[in-house]
Amino acid sequence: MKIELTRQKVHNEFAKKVELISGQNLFACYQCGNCTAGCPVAFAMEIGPHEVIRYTLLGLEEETLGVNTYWLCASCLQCTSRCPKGIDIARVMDALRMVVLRKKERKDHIQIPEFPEGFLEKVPQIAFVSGFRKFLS
Amino acid sequence: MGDNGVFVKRAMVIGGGIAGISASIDLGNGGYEVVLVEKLPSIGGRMLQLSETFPTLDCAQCTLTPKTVETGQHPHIKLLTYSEVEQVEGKAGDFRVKIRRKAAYVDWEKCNGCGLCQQKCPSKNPSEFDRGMGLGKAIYTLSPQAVPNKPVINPSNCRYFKEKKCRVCEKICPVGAIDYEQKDRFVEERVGAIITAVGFDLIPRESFGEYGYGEVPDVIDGLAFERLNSASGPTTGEIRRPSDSKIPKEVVFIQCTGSRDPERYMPYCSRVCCMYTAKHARLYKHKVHDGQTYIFYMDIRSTGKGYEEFIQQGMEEEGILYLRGRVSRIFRDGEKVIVWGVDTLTGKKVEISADMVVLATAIVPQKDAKDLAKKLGIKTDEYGFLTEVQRKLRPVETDIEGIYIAGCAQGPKDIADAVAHANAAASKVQVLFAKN
Amino acid sequence: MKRLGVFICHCGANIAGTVDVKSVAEKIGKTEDVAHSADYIYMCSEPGQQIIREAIRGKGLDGVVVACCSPSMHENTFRKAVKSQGMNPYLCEIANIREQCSWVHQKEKEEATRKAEEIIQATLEKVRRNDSLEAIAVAINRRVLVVGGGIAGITASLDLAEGGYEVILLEREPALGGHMAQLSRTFPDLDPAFSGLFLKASEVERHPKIHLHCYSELEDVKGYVGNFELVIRKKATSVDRGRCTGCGICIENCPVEYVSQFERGMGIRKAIDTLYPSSVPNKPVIYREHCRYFIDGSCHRCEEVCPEKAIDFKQEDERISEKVGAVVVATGYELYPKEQLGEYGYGEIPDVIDGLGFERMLSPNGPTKGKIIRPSDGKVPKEMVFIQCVASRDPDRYMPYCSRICCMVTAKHAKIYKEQVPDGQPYIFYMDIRSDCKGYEEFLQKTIEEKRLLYLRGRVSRVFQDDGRVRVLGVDTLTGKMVEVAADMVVLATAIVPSNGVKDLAAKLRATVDRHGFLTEAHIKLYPVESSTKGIYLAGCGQSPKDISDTVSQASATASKIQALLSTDKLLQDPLIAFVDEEICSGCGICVEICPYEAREMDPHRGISMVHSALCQGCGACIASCPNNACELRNGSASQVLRMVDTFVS
Amino acid sequence: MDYLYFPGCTLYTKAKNFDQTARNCSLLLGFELKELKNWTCCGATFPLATDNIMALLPPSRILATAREEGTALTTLCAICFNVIKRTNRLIQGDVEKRDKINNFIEKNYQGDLQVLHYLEILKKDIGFPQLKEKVKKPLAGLKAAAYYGCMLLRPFEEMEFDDKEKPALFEEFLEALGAKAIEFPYKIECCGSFQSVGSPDVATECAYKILGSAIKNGAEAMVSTCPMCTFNIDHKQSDIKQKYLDFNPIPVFYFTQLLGVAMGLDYQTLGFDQNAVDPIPLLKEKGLL
Repeated sequence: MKIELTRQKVHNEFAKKVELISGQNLFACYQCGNCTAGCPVAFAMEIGPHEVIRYTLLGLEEETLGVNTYWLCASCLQCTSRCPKGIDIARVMDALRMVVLRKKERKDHIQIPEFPEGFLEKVPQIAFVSGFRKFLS
Repeated sequence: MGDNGVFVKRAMVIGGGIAGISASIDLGNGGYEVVLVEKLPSIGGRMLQLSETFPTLDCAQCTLTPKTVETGQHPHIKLLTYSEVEQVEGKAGDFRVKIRRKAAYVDWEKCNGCGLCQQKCPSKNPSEFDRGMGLGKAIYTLSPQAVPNKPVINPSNCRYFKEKKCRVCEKICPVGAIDYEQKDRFVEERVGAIITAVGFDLIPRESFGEYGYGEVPDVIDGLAFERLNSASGPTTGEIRRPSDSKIPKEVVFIQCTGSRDPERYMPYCSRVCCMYTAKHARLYKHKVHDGQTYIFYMDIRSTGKGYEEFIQQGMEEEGILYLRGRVSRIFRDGEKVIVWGVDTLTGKKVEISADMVVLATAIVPQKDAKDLAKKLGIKTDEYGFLTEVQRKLRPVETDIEGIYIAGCAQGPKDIADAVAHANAAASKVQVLFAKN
Repeated sequence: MKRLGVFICHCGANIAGTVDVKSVAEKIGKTEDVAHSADYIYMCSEPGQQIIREAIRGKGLDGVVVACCSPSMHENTFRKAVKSQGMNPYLCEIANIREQCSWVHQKEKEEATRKAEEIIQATLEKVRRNDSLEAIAVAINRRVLVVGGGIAGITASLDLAEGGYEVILLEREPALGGHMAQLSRTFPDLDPAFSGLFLKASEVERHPKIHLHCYSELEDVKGYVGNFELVIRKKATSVDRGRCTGCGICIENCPVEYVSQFERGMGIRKAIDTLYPSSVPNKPVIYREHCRYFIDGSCHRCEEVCPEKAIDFKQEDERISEKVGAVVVATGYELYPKEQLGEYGYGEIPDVIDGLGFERMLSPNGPTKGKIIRPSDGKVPKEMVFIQCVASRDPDRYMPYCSRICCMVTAKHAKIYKEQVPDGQPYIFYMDIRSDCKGYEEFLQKTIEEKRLLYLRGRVSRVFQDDGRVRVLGVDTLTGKMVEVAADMVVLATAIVPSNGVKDLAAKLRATVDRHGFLTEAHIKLYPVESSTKGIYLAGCGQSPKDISDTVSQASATASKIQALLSTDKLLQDPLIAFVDEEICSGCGICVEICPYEAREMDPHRGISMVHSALCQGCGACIASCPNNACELRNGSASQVLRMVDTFVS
Repeated sequence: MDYLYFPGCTLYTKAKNFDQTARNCSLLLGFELKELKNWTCCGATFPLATDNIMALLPPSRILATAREEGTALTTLCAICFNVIKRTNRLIQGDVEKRDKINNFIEKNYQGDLQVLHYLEILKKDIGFPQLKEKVKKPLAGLKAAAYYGCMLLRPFEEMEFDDKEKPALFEEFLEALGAKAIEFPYKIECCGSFQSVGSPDVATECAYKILGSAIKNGAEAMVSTCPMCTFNIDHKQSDIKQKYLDFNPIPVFYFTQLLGVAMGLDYQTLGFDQNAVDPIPLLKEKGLL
């Protein structure tokens, strides 16, 4: 519930990595919440996209990576098209996925063996190719 | 210098809104002759369209009418309404300005403003003055107490001009003032200084795709709400929604529509919307006690005298719900208008099925501001606001001696600042005349 | 018997919505001396006035009652209309049937209609006994007093002087500039504040038409618009300003040093010193409370070293009297004292300074020559906290209003800080960012993005010293997290309050102030620069907090109003003033003391009280106090009033 | 005029009917879809991470090989169109990445290939009025809701396909076929895309909102241009039915299937067997089969 801020915390590694991978300047975000307002899957998210950006900016790595927000993002770019400050929030969500997937533990977000019966035959390859790119390390 | 090198101590004010009026009255009281050029048929500008003004909620008509009447009757002020500046030549002390007096198709000398033609005119079209909230006649004056109280015919709405039928106004006019053959006339005025107070416009709500491109009838802009709320407006002050004129019980107000949006619309803040939206919400609550108002905002900007207290009073006493966040989308769903917003303070996505939505759209310069500036030879910024020579210490002067700017033509500001700004311009003119 | 006309206004639905105007007009029309009775939707509009003008010409009326809104709205509109037909304007009276009838009785329509009729009948009673009066022409003095030598006073004085009027500029401090002289750079373009100010101030110093009185205050004011009599107290500077060349030798040699208020407690001044380095005028002043000569007579150093022999310890305060036609009040502002802010350390934490303190630190001629250091140990602060809305927007503890400029000042401070200390981190605790003027929002967003300023939306509850650092307990409402910063330095954006002494200055000028001490304007929207007292004009932060460009606009606006006022040689005043019935007056003199405008005088030869027609404002105090009713108000005599009352009660 | 054509892997298998109907309709409309000689999968998502050059290689290879065979390449699937067009834009704009890609795939592609969607050909080259004349069986009375999804429209500056808030191309196409195009607000919202692999129930929710909104506005059928969206809003209707009992499914067509019906293609080529919700009863009811 409480955080201590120092300039190292503000210029933390986590935020820098996310900014590098996504190519976005998180300081430009003035927390207007337009992205959360327009996100079609926000209803299922523990915290909204604008809060994820805020948490990242403040260097709260565990809390940011602990939520399902960036795993639920379907890269539909509705947020990016409406951001008044021109931040590409979809890229930030992708960057967060990359941060987790590129970690040493190489932990995948989905386990293929756990797919239900007949799932592989039913679902088109597009879903697998894009899904595996987004969820497998 | 005039013909014989004399410095012409006569001023021209372009734009008859509250800024133009204030500057003209000051110059008139200072003993100088003023030519006030106004594009619309009568003076008063945007303030004419307002119902009440913040923060005192006194009615705009009552505070404006004494000023317009004073301007109309002022011995030193010559009114050239329904006219536009065509061409400007010369320099300080000797500007020759060519003015186009648009054809009103009514002979203003004969007309005594009895208003019969306006009653009898059969044509009904959405009136631009009422922002489409009500229907206006083809022959019209902007308001019953217009100054000058002379009607004009709008050819694009008039049945005679469109289908060569009707001519009711000509038949009914007791003094035979209607003249369909009237052409634009050109006059030239010789003046020593010019104050440009051409005011502002609003970004049309049709430019917002995410809010329905202006096709959702119950999504209106701030000025339209003013017309709904105005006693002399189309609904005589009752808040009724345009689609089915029912009284809305859930009204959503959205701030920063098109403002503070560098990526897609205007990057600047339009400065007055926080205040007039709070005013709208309070006036709505005064009229619809069981209604609920929501205001989506990012930062509330109430910096003038008594403004912050006005906002806090609105929140506390009238139960206006301020939600900090932008609205991403508005669409119509049967009777209701669905609003997808957010409250960033709770981080929750907020969906409201409202009856009516009022957009506080961005203030932009008048469409013809840029080429008027070209005619005068003064600079504008990329949006078309006139550029002052020094932001801090010389806010009303331009880099051409003798040409000054006043009011929202320089940048969005409220009535109090526009009046002070206009008076400052009048002071510079009086100084210029006194020195020569 | 007079031929009277009655004109009733619908005022759209405001009156006609409640009062049955047609029936009232008809009933009034039957009164025998009412020759004409009419109604119209907007009597104040052009066609409305046309009806009145034609009725006067057509029916030869010699008295008019207009039943409409409050007289303060359109009384002189209708009096002008009546005058244009040759009728004496004071034979036209207003019956207020809107504010005093239709608006307050919206639910009782019949009674409201009857009451409207009675109000009109009462006003007719008054008009029947009104006499024709002529406005009083008063000579005008074409000089102007400007109180306050900040950017507002400077701008107003320059405009007026350039417009050809003599200006008397009073400044309480020894030099011009006000708070702008303390600033380093101005937002949003970050040009140096001092250069622009220095240019204007020297223009004022050199201008032939501006009589500059520094280190002086306004002691007393009498009179009315067009004819104010002032007494100015020029405090003794103990330096002969004529001889002094501003060489500064005395300052170097003066042994006494004390903490300077101008430097916000971070710099020192000598007992003899100028307000700030290269001040305008560049003449020093001896501060007697610090000077050893005045304390115990133990030092003459400045007198000894002064090459021009300009030091004059014997100099006394001087009083000058002046006559002016108008007064501009440009008294500026002060910051809410940080010593009264308990939660921010009562001003005892050295590293917690206020906005102007930081400005002094950033100024090249400031105590640290522009270098940002911690006042406690001189180190460069790396953790820098800025707190907005300190004592502003805080209705029940401090000031309820917003001080308007602190958001931009803080953004400017954070930007300059980041330029000077690239590896430092500024945190800005805010509630709403208010960057609404031209170019401000763009400046702010660009600064935040480029300088990577961390804006934390939330207030700071407490600041306290904690092992050499300043612990800041704040919150970020956007993540809902409590936020704690161990800051090296804290800058408070404290509230703007009126400068001290404004309340009694306003009392002298009979101008009104609001409960915070800001001067009240006549109308917030339409007359923002005029005070409710005629002839007094307001400019700058004395009226309400505003930034430099708005202050300059307002200052020029006052200049415009005054140039218009003084352009005519005669000033017309309402003749509705008191007069004395010389047979009854016993010369007791009660009215002389009671008159708030000093408009009554005893005629020594005849022993009767007299009225100064120009001074009297018709307030009626003398009439009420006169023991034998010798005093009456023109067109407002007791008999008229009693007759009006009768129409209501009978 | 013939067009280089990139079918994409799904159009070879699970969306065969989409590919078949397109090829045959083109012939009837007087142009031919010349399939690219050797092509690989387009990568199915445009890499959003700026340092992910690897993911750019498949679409770049397609662009380079297509450029060797012609000046314009057309696709049917919205996702292939998005990935290839955005990669093309990136190569045009970013010289440094272009050189890196070129030296990796050993090609010298300069970004000068035109990437078109099949609908753009129908509108710009054929023209909807001409298309209207060529229609043999107008789909009179068929209330169809056009579903754009995300990849065709966004990001707006790069795709430049149609208006990002209120696109109209699809509706014009349906009107040209004589059908009644149904406007519904969710036509630009996301179908859940690859979440059907990550969090299937969230994708179901998204699909339900889209279908619900279309039905509420009077739609009898949906039209899509992307196998991913079609899977989510067609095949998932059975899951939706289980969760929302009062939901009654509606058929989902590829736009080329409707074109085929209008052009009188035979039943076999229309490939309705691959549609999850059987469209035949509706078509029969409208007298189109």
